[in-house]
Amino acid sequence: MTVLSLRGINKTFGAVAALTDIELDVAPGQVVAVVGDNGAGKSTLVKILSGVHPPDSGTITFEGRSVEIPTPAAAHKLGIATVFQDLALCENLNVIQNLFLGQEIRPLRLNDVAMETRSWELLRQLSAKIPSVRVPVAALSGGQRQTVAIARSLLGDPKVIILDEPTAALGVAQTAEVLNLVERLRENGLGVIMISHNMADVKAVADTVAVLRLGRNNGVFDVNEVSAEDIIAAITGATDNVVSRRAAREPAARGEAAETAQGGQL
Amino acid sequence: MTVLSLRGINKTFGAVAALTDIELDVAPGQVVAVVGDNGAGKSTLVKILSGVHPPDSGTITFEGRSVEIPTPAAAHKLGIATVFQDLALCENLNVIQNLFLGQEIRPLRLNDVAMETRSWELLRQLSAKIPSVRVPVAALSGGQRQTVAIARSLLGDPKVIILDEPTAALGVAQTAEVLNLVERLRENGLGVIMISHNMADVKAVADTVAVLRLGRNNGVFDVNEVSAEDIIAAITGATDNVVSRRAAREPAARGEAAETAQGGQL
Amino acid sequence: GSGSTGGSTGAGGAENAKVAFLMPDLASTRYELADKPLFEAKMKQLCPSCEVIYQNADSDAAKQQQQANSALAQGVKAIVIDPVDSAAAATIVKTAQSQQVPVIAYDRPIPATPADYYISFDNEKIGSLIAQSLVDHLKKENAEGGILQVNGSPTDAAAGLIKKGIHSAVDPSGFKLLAEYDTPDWQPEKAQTWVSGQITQFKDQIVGVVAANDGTGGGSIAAFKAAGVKVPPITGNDAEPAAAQRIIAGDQYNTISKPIKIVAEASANVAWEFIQGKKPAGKTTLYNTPSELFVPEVVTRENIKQVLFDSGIMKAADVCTGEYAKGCEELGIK
Amino acid sequence: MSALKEGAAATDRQDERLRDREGLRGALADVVERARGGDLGVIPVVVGLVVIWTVLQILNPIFLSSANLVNLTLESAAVGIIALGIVCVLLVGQIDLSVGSVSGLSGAVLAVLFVSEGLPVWLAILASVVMGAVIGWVYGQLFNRFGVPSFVITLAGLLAFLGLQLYVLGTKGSINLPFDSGLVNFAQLDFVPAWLSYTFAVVAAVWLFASGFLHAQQRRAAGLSAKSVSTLALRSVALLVVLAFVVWYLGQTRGVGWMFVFFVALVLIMHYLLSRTKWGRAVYAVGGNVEAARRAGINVKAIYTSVFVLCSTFAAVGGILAAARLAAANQSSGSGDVNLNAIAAAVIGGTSLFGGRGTAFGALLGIIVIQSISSGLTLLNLDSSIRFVVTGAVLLLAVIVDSVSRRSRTSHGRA
Amino acid sequence: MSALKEGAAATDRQDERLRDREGLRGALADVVERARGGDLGVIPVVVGLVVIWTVLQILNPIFLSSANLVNLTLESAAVGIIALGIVCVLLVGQIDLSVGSVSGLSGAVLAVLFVSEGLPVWLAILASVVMGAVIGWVYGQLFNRFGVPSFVITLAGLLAFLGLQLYVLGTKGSINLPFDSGLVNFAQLDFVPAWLSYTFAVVAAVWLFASGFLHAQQRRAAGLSAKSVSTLALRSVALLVVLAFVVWYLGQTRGVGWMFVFFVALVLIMHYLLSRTKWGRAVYAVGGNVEAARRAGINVKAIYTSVFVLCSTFAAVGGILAAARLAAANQSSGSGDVNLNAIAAAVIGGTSLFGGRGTAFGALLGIIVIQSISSGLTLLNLDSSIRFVVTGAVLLLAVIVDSVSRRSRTSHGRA
Ligand SMILES: Nc1ncnc2c1ncn2[C@@H]1O[C@H](COP(=O)(O)OP(=O)(O)OP(=O)(O)O)[C@@H](O)[C@H]1O
Ligand SMILES: Nc1ncnc2c1ncn2[C@@H]1O[C@H](COP(=O)(O)OP(=O)(O)OP(=O)(O)O)[C@@H](O)[C@H]1O
Ligand SMILES: [Mg+2]
Ligand SMILES: [Mg+2]
Repeated sequence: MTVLSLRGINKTFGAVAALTDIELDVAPGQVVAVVGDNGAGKSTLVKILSGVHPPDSGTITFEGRSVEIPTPAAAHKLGIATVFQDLALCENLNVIQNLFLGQEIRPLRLNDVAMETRSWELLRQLSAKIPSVRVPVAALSGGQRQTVAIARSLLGDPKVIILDEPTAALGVAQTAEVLNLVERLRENGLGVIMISHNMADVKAVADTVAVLRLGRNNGVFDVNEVSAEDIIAAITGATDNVVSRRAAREPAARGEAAETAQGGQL
Repeated sequence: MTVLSLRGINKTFGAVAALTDIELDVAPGQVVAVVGDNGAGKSTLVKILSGVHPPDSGTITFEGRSVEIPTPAAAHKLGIATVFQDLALCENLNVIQNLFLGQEIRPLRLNDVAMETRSWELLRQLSAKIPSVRVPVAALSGGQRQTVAIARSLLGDPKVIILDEPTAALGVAQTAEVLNLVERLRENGLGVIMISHNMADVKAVADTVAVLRLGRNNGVFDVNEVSAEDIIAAITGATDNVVSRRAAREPAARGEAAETAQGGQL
Repeated sequence: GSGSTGGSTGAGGAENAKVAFLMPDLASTRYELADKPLFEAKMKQLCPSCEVIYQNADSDAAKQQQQANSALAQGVKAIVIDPVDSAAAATIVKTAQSQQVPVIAYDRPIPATPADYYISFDNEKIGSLIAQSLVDHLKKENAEGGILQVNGSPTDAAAGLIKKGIHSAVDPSGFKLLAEYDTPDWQPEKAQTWVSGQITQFKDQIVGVVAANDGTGGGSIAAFKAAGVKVPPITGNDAEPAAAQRIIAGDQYNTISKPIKIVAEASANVAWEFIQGKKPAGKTTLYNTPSELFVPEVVTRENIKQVLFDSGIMKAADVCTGEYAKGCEELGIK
Repeated sequence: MSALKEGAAATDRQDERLRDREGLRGALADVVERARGGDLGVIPVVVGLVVIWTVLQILNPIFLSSANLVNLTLESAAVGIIALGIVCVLLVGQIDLSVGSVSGLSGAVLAVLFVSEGLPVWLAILASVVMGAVIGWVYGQLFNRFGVPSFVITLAGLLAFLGLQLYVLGTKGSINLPFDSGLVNFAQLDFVPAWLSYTFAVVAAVWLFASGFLHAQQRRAAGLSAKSVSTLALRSVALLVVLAFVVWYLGQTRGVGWMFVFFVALVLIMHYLLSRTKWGRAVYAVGGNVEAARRAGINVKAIYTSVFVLCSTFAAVGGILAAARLAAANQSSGSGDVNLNAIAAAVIGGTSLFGGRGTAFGALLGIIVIQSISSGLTLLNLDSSIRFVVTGAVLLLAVIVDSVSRRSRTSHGRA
Repeated sequence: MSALKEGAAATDRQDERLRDREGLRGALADVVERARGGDLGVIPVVVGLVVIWTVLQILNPIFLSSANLVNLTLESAAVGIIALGIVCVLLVGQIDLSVGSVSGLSGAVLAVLFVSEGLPVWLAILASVVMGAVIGWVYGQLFNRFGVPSFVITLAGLLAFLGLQLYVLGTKGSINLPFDSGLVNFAQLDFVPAWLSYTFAVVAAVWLFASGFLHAQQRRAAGLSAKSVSTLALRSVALLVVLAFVVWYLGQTRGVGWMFVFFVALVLIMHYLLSRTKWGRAVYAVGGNVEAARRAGINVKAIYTSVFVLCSTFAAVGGILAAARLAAANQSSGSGDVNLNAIAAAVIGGTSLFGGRGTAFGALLGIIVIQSISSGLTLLNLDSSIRFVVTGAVLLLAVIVDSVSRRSRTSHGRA
């Protein structure tokens, strides 16, 4: 059974067809990686699932029921939590305020102490290196912000978590923590959609890989039955691509890269 | 001889000491990778070099002369081009306008045609997947924006190029192109400072690796004489860290990651 | 109670006394140009050591209240006030009288709470005078058609009185009132725009325009000039130098000259008496207040020389400049 | 009392890049550091205010007299309350140009219902306030439905409600409110008895200490750093001294007006709502980044509507008080510079026109700056032309002092 | 003629997700698509204008008469020029509240120098304009040096220059400009001869075609897609028809006033500066993201200064024309709603108050909307209370039409 499934999703922006006829299925306890080139439409898909944009057409089924997700609030209500690629933080608010935005503890007399305690817990869990949680998010580094955005999605009690390039700005330790986290989420039976450009991360934690290319489905693979080269070929649309050429041209670099892989980040 | 060298750079934000006593040297034709955990102060360093923030103290030597870089315009004039982590694009302007911002062709009667032609050239060179260059940058995907920011730094005739996590949002093909680009820049004798969390990229293109930790220098390594584990140990401050633990815990993932490395992205 | 004025101010406090002179707005230039200097001069003459606190409320009743309060905080011995809002000024009277400071209503009455004295010419009367003068002129010329009426600001109480006066003369005159307009903030530009519109609408039916002051009158004239049609007789009010020039040049039909000197000096006299602890008696009683009323005089091309120049209100040198010199010569103004 | 292990740093103090700041000395060092960093809250406005007061006092020694300051407090209330509403709309990055007209209309409606129609005063007040709320609700609907910029909506409102005000007042033009009515008394003559004023001051200081102490205790129990008892005590003693001095000095003449107390109470309530409730958080979030707020599941439209309603309601309340203070409603009530003064008070008090930054106290301080200038120049007996020039210059001076002390903000990287 | 290989798509048309849009049909489809996407430029304002005109014409058939439209054009010029300056400051995300005062002061200075001092008119004009520029420069310095919000700087300016205006007019209060002076003639009675108006229309159309054609040719030579000749021809024929009709219709009475031509010429110049020069790019960049602009090496302070100078200069020019049109300078020139009208014109013309979005043409359209409402209601002979209400309602209506047609913008993801 799937917790979330999409059929025939279309979305155009002006003259650009960003998504054409997209299908996607996510089961509980499954990690689906969505990969694709820049501008392939991954984030657009995420935005449709989290109620930011309505799709032009297509159906979304959530826990067996066909649903509409007109607003982000509707997505929250269904139990879909999202980490957006652009993070969607309020720069004028501090870390605690951003973490609990929309889900404050004790709405009529905010419980600062409880919120601060919980913030530190979450951030520590993600190995965040944030000196103070009382500074506005505008003063944080890129990776610190991303950590805040990820921590935020863990509040509440979501059924599906969508991570749009969650580790793009993260350091090696934080990336490892996020991958651990994804695995814990899977163990807890949540559906996870993870978008990433990093094949190593994808292969490390995903169960299925869905490839988008120029706004269309370009294959869904079981992660154990596909090599990184095949995925890259599906992404770029050719087995002879700049990645493979670069790999061929630099056997030394290749060897080292392979060695580094054991470092875990890739 | 160095083209750029820093001594004793300090910078505090309020109660946080973001940089303490930083040293760094870049020679022409050399690629220096600056690595460090989230919030280690890498971007702060970049901002100091590109005139965004003045340092609290310390000296900057450029081509043998001691210089001050009070404004970004001064950095441009010296020949320092920067790709910022937050990209610093104007969302209301379109791709061409952003690319040529501040260095338009024919200031009193803009030469649209020349600028558009040159834009397409640059973008093609970076394998960008941008359907139209006449849409505002607000309508681009994260990776598309990053490509625009990188393309912009190639205009003009810089002597030093600083790339702050240039491949964070890029697809596999675009990342490979950027790595190729960095190699070409080195061949042309430019000094390159590249910030990255991706050890594979670092090992693939860098000559030297400078590690920052909590705002302090934590070692400068020749890239051929150091392993990814050592770098990660320097970044996290411990050889036993979440990355190594994760690597140890998942031998399967490790093997696969190593294999994937040949795909080039990592 | 208004009876409380005398006692507390002995003759000893009369020197170095302060008196407040509170004027309502800047829409008309007269307060700053005429009333204030004349009042100050007379006061200086009566009591060289006294100080006049002048304030202009810029058409804001609340600001006038603030000004009165601050005058009281400075310990004035009398307040001369031209209320922005005759009704709202009751508060000022009450506050002042509760601190034993007498209030002299200047130019406009304060009906709700009797002040201690009232000196004025009457705005309603002004409206009816300028309108009547125009109507008489039109009848004499056997003009046929209608009249436009340009009133003052819709948020200005004085403008309301003038409007009422104008109606009292225009309505029974037999000339059709083609249209009327409350000019926001007394702005000449607004008057010009409106009159321009009416010119396209009524074309040559317009035989005269009653404008409530010289500024709006000037705007109306500019509208006719700009439309390239003949300028009909247009009224004004306040006798500004610019209006005098237009009358001399034949562009404006009339304006009205208020005997500001007389009124200002009379009020200075009254204030001085109050300061000395006396209680001056009025010539008449209006609104339960001892009062003194003066009659303004309509100025047209016929009598401008004698009313404005021979009396010394204006100097030929200021008015008969450039293109107006010829007109002055014709009228014998030197 | 503390769950903190001896020697271990509090949870929020463990990053080694943080300089140590404990106890009273730490708190002081913190203030100095924040001053250097340009993060001063309302301190710069206070500095600006002190400068203006000094200048004006030198120019006319009556300025700081008790009688004049009592006037100042009373004159601040009506426009100050309107500015409080403006702070709310500015916080979400919108504007309301119609507060002047709405206040004028509200005064007119009050006068007509109360005086001409003879309704009980509470009913007339209620009707005016409800009318204000309805106007705000309409603004909210127009804004949310059609996406018309609030500048234009409220510009249309400015005109329309000015027209309605004239219409409601009709041929009368001006309506007096009876002097002996409770409302007029409240705005003109009701002063807090001295003993009660001092009680207020003591209660405020005790409350500040008690709440701070409880909060600090909770934080320590949760293993977080907290203000030391001495810091807290110092703070509330300072408050007590300031308040007691103010009460004593104003008490030299008439004392503290109930209307001013009402205004301050509203400021405190708004401060609570903005800083300690979910709604307030949402307001700041919408002003900072409306798309982020929407994605966080906040009902952005409801927030906009609530803020417009609040603003118009405050405008109506301000209009009622203005009418009460003048004991009359007339055609020019609310026109003139009410709009500009209210917006300027908010901006001078540190509220950003771009949204997301500002406090309720800003409205209080801002209006006091503006009324001080206006009252100070009133005392100076200047020609109108000079008065305008000087007003402009002094205003600029006040804000330059403010901005210069905020200045380091950008050079310290906080744009 | 074209470097494009047969069959190959133009460089900018190669992405397979782009729908094909070539030739005339393609251009039309493009417009429809952009309309659906909410990216309409000034079309919504034009629609709003048409709606208002229809309503007003129904209410009073004189409204669209040639004579009234001639008035409309002349009345638009002065405030329209001021609005043009406001567009510039709004584009960088700032505001200028003092344009009214500056225009009043400039009129006063002109009148004093020209009439009272007897200087030649060109010198008096020059002095006023230079004064405007200096004021803007001072604003720029205050803004750049001290970082005071432009709202407050220009509020101070509003007061100070109002005072100066009163001071300059001094004892006179009101100064007549001679009706037979060239300046007053220019503003009141000088109309373009019919033959010259038609020549203008033809030149404009030919120029539109020629420049479009050359540009298209260059693009084709560079391998980029370009508008087809038929599209270009259609566009310039349409322009010709519209212009010729306007000229003909206004020519039924007095024709096209030189003052209006002057205004339109300024709009065209500003359009060129904003859209085709490096400076214009910098203005939009600063308005869109000042930090990004700074990092791109743009001299942000110089841009702010230039924009404030432009705005005050335009305000001074507008003030001169307003004085010329009234043939007098007086104390209330520039007060009242000049500020609000100028800002509203810019906003209605699609300029964002938050910076980075807007065009010079917006000022033209916006002021025509505002003057249409004011002129249309002027003809209706309403009570002033009703007039205010109706003005507000019509203004709202115009802008709702505008906003609704822009509406789809957000739902299509362009915030
Ligand atoms: N709001 C928008 N308006 C117009 N076009 C848009 C908008 N959002 C996205 N697009 C276009 O849709 C396409 C898909 O964008 P999307 O952000 O989904 O890409 P992505 O797969 O997330 O890319 P990346 O890996 O770079 O993040 C892009 O070509 C982009 O230009
Ligand atoms: N403008 C600012 N105001 C206050 N503190 C700041 C500011 N900018 C950065 N900091 C602080 O300085 C420290 C270093 O930030 P910086 O952006 O240099 O990190 P970084 O090494 O680039 O991290 P990342 O890998 O996450 O991009 C962080 O703790 C951050 O909170
Ligand atoms: Mg994306
Ligand atoms: Mg960084």
